[in-house]
Amino acid sequence: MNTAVEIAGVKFKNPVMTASGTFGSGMEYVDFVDLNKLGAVVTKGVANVPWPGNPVPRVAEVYGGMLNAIGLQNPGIDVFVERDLKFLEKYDTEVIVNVCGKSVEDYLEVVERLSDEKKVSMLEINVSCPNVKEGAIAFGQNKDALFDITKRIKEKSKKPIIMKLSPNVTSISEMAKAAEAAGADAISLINTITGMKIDIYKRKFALANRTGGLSGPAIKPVAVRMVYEAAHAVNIPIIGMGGIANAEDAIEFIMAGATAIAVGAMNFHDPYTTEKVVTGIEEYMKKYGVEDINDIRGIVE
Amino acid sequence: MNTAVEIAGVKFKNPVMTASGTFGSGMEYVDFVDLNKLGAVVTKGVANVPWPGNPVPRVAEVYGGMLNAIGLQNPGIDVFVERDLKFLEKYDTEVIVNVCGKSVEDYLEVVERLSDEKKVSMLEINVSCPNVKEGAIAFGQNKDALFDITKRIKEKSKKPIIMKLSPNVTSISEMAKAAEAAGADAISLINTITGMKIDIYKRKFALANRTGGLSGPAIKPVAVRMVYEAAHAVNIPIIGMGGIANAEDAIEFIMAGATAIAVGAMNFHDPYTTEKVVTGIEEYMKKYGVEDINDIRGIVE
Amino acid sequence: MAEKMKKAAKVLSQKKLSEGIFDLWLETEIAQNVRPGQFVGVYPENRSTLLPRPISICEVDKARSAIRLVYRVVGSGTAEFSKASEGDDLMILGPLGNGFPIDKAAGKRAVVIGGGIGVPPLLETAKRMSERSDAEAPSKISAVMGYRNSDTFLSDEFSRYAEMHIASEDGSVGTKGNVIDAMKNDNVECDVIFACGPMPMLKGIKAYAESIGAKAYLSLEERMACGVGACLGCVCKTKEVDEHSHVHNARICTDGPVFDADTLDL
Amino acid sequence: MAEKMKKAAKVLSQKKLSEGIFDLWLETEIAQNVRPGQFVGVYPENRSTLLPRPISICEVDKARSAIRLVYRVVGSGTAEFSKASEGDDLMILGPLGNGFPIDKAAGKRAVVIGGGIGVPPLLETAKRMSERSDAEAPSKISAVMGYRNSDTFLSDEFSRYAEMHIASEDGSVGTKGNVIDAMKNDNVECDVIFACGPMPMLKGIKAYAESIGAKAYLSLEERMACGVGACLGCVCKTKEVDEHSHVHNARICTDGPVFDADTLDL
Ligand SMILES: Cc1cc2nc3c(=O)[nH]c(=O)nc-3n(C[C@H](O)[C@H](O)[C@H](O)COP(=O)(O)OP(=O)(O)OC[C@H]3O[C@@H](n4cnc5c(N)ncnc54)[C@H](O)[C@@H]3O)c2cc1C
Ligand SMILES: Cc1cc2nc3c(=O)[nH]c(=O)nc-3n(C[C@H](O)[C@H](O)[C@H](O)COP(=O)(O)OP(=O)(O)OC[C@H]3O[C@@H](n4cnc5c(N)ncnc54)[C@H](O)[C@@H]3O)c2cc1C
Ligand SMILES: Cc1cc2nc3c(=O)[nH]c(=O)nc-3n(C[C@H](O)[C@H](O)[C@H](O)COP(=O)(O)O)c2cc1C
Ligand SMILES: Cc1cc2nc3c(=O)[nH]c(=O)nc-3n(C[C@H](O)[C@H](O)[C@H](O)COP(=O)(O)O)c2cc1C
Ligand code: FES
Ligand code: FES
Repeated sequence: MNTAVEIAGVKFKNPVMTASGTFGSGMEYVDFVDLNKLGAVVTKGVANVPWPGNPVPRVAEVYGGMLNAIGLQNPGIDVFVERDLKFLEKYDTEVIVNVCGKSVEDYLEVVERLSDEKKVSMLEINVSCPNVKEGAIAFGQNKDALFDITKRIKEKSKKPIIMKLSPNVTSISEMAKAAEAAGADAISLINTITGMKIDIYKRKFALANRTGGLSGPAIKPVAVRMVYEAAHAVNIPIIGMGGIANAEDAIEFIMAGATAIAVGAMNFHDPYTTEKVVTGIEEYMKKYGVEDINDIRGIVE
Repeated sequence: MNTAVEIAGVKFKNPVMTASGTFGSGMEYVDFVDLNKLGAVVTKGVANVPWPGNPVPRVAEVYGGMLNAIGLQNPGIDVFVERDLKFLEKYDTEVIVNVCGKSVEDYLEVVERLSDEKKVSMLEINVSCPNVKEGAIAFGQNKDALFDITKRIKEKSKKPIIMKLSPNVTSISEMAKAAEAAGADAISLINTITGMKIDIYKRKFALANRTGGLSGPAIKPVAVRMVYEAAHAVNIPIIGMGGIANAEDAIEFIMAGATAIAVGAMNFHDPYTTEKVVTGIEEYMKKYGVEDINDIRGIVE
Repeated sequence: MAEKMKKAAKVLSQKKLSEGIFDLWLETEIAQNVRPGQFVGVYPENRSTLLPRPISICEVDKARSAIRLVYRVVGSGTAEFSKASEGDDLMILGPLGNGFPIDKAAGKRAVVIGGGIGVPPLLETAKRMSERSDAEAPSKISAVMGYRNSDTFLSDEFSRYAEMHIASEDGSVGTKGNVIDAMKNDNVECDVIFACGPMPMLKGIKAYAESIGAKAYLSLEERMACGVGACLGCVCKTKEVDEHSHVHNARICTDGPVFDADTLDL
Repeated sequence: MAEKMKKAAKVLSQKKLSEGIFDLWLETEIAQNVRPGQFVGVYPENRSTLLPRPISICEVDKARSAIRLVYRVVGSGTAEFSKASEGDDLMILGPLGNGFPIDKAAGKRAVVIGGGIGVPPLLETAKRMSERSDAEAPSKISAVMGYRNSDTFLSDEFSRYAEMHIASEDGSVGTKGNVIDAMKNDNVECDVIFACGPMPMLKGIKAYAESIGAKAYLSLEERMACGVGACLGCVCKTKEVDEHSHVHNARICTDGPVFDADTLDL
């Protein structure tokens, strides 16, 4: 039975990853999960310099999910390399570093800084965070800007590049095509969908930032649809995410066309989720006679 | 205490409406709800001729909501006027007719046909149904097309026009502005968000149409955010909907900027929802000393 | 037609009938006005699942104001219901649908045919026919029940009201094969059929009825959202333009679930 | 630090302590390794709400392997918990956070201060200090509890471990006013403060502690998602660049909930 998948020449022992920003750098989940069991750890977004993020409240629970407006708080690339990457070196799992920035130059600085880090398998470029005012999302909602930043990053990066797409667009196919045309090695989707919650008793927004990104099971049907559309629009591999809670959800994304999948908000509901998804996929394969996980990718047409 | 609201000169006894397509023409809910208590009955989309709709399965349950791909099955405008409109004449409530079409001409035919129908207070133009291949959604995802169809309908219609917007767009503000610029009297949002569900055991799409529109509590945060954005982009009134299950949800939409609200999928969970929302709003107003429902509209800035 | 309502119903009893199949009695005023073949929508408590689960009424006990549901556990909703026990409340919506037109069987040889989890609604159907006064009663009532194997749940109860015939896929009980095989094999006399079960069975019955010149009334299944005819989610294809929809579609939840086979385009 | 886990905990008992406030004992192995001021995340069953509810550990009974939670019903999660009864399971995540550094009170005059639903975690704090051997024990333990009115839940239990002082907003018990008013009014001797309660109270305590040259350790609250330091949802502002975040932010769930007041920018 084979659960290994390959993306841009990188081999992952299974298709299960952590969704950026929901798993720290893995450190916070070692009491619950054996990181060696995961296909990859995808780290929280990191910028060229430390970012303080948004004011609190930054998170709010909603029906079947949550809103977040963390605002990409991060300690900056130097601390990240010294501490988080060093921590991850102990583990036999692939590491994908999620990169954020306010300008193309910000992104390029981080990309170059990571190009020679051995432990880093791929870079995931976050051009889709709805919670920071400058940059970021702008690249993710305009196909020309997306093409441009992808191209510039590809020129500089020695690591394969995953472009992380925003669902807050009219056509995900067009965005996926733009990323592919500019040379992206893979795409990941979906980032959060912009939402809002109002406390009618306090007459205030639940989040200091007013809007936040919706994630969790509530968004799964939208995510599956976008993975399917993207898979039919491009030939590069897709990493699917959005509301994955268990192995069945993971397989749904794979059948829609994803090569790998990531678990996000559901880590908060059950910190064991990622490992359970790994085991659950194996059980499904055994039970239904799937020899190779790659055989069911995109099987529902 | 005043719960009445006004949109384009039409006075509604309260802000609670039914979301098109979830309440038939009211007939199917008379065992549960006194239609006289509602602000308005918004009918299922009607076209110039009967439409058979999509193959089954047309509905699928998902976490916190459902997908539908009815495909705008309807008996055509003639039967609608003879039967449904006649039925509604018995009730002391405003009637908003939801209009669909495949071409601008289709829409215009229905609009003209209804222009002299006394019982019809307003027309809601559905340019956002994601479940029909031709027309419809195309108008709702391109601001020039939206402007054009709105303008042409306004030229012909003797009734005030509500443009119903699709959430499947990059910028809801731009779409709202286009509708306003073309003369729309009001806008309503959101229609469903395109989603997909795959049955991993049958290896089939849950819906024959593959994709369907996501509705229910799962989409509420997205809907509230879009109502807020639209309310800050235009000066025409907004009818808000998306996952409303109770009076608290309704008030959340009103505080985000909606003049009226509509209950959709939650009618299926609880057929009494609309009336309960009417009562619940009154209770909230009493308890928190709100004299006029119009006083809390858009109060959270 | 009885007024529809959504109300809490009290669990009077629940027991496991056979592997994965549960037998539930609910106290509800809906019981006072039910026709055989009608169904209710049962709502899970689990707040992530919002739609009612359509379940046929298997039997009615007016005296206790009770209805009986017999259902198979297939997903999260039915799994939850199976855990309810005496005294618990379940929210139900009903009565829904039209039911079997048993008056069409007056003086005729009636056959109720059930396949798998389509068996339950035919119990009340057979019972009601058997209780009719002579003038309205069928001249004969037969029951043909199709099962996968020897787990012939409910079949013993049918024998009170009808002449029993069984088909099993594995041949462990009755005729090996499907319900049509059993009909042929046992020479079941037949003018009017009332049937519920999987689509291939219903298609077979429609063809068989045509071939022997019998009338067939078929109870269909489809995914539902509202259950009351408003959403147009649950349609089936009709031969002629349907009176309500004005297209070749009828709503199973409201115009059905039982249809005259002649009107259907299966 | 004790390993974190998510596990089912059995309800040993639950009772209503006063209006809207519940007193719950849970059997869990987490009890073996808990520090006062730590908390757990309690998960509602309701599947539309997915995040754990942070609730402080009010008391620990190692012998029974049990922790006590005292909480106010404010929303759907706590409403659900309040319905749990003996033998039920609740899923909990813990132990979370750092807890109060009671060793800082060795030989000093310690004051535990609680406001409203901030009172519970100080019970175990006072108890642990009172149980310390002479060398590590505070020279004196006082408790100052602030309430809205005469509903002074838990205060009787504090008097076992500490000299009691009460403030009530409406003046019905103790000093009319807030906890600082009570401290001043009763001349509470104070070198080290451990406090939990609403933000205005904590701000007041920080200022008061500075004014009298006492140390204060404050337990903060914020909306949380993960509870384990991963999501960066629950931060508070720090005076200096935080060691973990490298910005002026610390994670309340992991670096707190208890902070040295001097390090905070409230
Ligand atoms: C008119 C009618 C009468 C029925 N009578 C019975 C009966 O007497 N006994 C019995 O065991 N079953 C009956 N069924 C099937 C029953 O409705 C489904 O098994 C049940 O809805 C499954 O719910 P779940 O939550 O366990 O499954 P899930 O698969 O978790 O349900 C997910 C969604 O799909 C729907 N769904 C799943 N299977 C079906 C199905 N076969 N038909 C319609 N909707 C489905 C559910 O209602 C729910 O909305 C009937 C169906 C219909 C339409
Ligand atoms: C470290 C810490 C310790 C706490 N200890 C206690 C305690 O011992 N006793 C007690 O009664 N309460 C305590 N609280 C507050 C308690 O967490 C909330 O009252 C509870 O989460 C409300 O949940 P709900 O589902 O009933 O309310 P809802 O309003 O329905 O909850 C919706 C969401 O908001 C969150 N939320 C609501 N209020 C708060 C709040 N005040 N703080 C953080 N999150 C909140 C919930 O966790 C949930 O995610 C503590 C909070 C923190 C952060
Ligand atoms: C608290 C939180 C923080 C996140 N931070 C990031 C981030 O730093 N970079 C990024 O690309 N995505 C970030 N995301 C988005 C997730 O990686 C993921 O795309 C999204 O949450 C959808 O998956 P889910 O529904 O499984 O959570 C964050 C999500 C959450 C909930
Ligand atoms: C079964 C179904 C049918 C619908 N049909 C229509 C329609 O005919 N015209 C239309 O404009 N919107 C239609 N809608 C969209 C709803 O009116 C509403 O915009 C959407 O469902 C979001 O609201 P909700 O989450 O409360 O359901 C339909 C929705 C559902 C669930
Ligand atoms: S389920 Fe809505 S029309 Fe039948
Ligand atoms: S709640 Fe996630 S970091 Fe504290």
